[in-house]
Amino acid sequence: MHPSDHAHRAATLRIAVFAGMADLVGGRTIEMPWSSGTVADARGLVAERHPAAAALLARSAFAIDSRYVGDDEPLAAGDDVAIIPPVSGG
Amino acid sequence: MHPSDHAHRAATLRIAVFAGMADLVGGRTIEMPWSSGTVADARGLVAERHPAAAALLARSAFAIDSRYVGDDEPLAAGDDVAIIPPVSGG
Amino acid sequence: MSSTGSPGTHEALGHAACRREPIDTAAVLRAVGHVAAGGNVLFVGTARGTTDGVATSLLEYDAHEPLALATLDDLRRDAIARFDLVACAVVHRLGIVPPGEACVAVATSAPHRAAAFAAAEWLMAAIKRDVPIWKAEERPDGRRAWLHPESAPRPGGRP
Amino acid sequence: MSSTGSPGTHEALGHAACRREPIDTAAVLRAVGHVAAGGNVLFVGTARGTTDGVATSLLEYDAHEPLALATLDDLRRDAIARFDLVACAVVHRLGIVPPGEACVAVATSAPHRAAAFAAAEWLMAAIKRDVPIWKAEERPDGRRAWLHPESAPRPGGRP
Repeated sequence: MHPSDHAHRAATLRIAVFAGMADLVGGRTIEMPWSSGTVADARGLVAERHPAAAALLARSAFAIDSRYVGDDEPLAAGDDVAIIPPVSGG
Repeated sequence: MHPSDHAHRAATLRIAVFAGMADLVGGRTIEMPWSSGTVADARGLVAERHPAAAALLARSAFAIDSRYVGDDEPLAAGDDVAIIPPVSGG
Repeated sequence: MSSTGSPGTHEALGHAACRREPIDTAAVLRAVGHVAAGGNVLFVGTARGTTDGVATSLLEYDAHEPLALATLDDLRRDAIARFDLVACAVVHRLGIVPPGEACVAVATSAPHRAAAFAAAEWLMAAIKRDVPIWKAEERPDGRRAWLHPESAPRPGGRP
Repeated sequence: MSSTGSPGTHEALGHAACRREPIDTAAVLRAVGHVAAGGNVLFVGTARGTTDGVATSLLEYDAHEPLALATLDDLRRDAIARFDLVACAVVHRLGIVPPGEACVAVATSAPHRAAAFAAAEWLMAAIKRDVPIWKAEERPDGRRAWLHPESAPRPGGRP
């Protein structure tokens, strides 16, 4: 069951995406209806909506407010969330 | 016997010196009467004339025309001779 | 190289930045100059015209800017502490970078040269491993490919 | 960093020099810029204000200039060959050097950064070991001491 399924008044979760992930999802922000849930829940939703991005997503981390978070971390609509794929700077 | 002792008409050997060696011999050029001989002969003469420089001289190399030479190398008056003490550049 | 600050302010000397304009590499080097430092190293990574024999018309860099800047500054301070540096500065370019221009510049200074060299090498490896910045290479045919190396770990191992 | 020359001219890229004026370190780095190079390292050795806790009011460098220049250029070419560099440049200051100013600048460029770092470190060690240049440190009391390290071998081991 998706966290959004039992939301009577679903808010929106906005996730910033970059680089190859932005190409795969067709934009620099993913917007999904969201009431509550964890990073793991958000991963599942993103993979379902953007199957082409699933493989890269599995190798990516999540960050909230410029802090890396694990899959158990709760996410709230309004959080500053980002997906961080493997890096290639320098 | 010094090479210069049996020179009927002694020419002059000029040796360029640098850094601490110049301080020890009191100038940037050593001039000595010279007819013929080797680097070893020149070492002996310099040490005799400048005893304070003998220790540093023993740790120094000779160069002719910007080429390092060994103690057996013949030296002629007019050669571009230099004494190269241990280096400290960089 | 000018003297800046006093010995007590070492930890703060230098800076971390991301820029969308060309990097002034001489300014990055000047930022670490100090009379207490005898060894100064500047590394500049530039966009090559070819990679593995394939021509590259340009590079593009994308970033999570707040996290990238915070990570660059953390790594800069780590380098100062690990290698007992006098100062350390790092600037990363973002956006389009034509061949020959600087993508990243790292400067370190230390009393002696060994620490300055070791710190600059360590910092470059750490930047490539830990900072949320991504590079795309555009080929002359217009194809642009973002690099997300298969060999790289999932980011965040170093929070 | 600008593109200079063609790939076939790698051996000749860069230069060796001794100068009695302040070193333009940015120009030394520019001299090794090339689109074939992605890694560029500039090392700058600067006159420290103190050495082993003793204040140094200034440094002075003396040299056998023709032999120093020839040795610097030999070492520069050695570095290019040993580390497969794109380019290498080296400039040594002579005469009086006030604290904070550059005594020596070495720049290397290579396709990747590891070779550029390794070559710059190797070249600095080689310069300190092989080039007939001497340093004097002047203390605030006016005493000036030329350095001829006891641990150094007699010069010329590397003709």
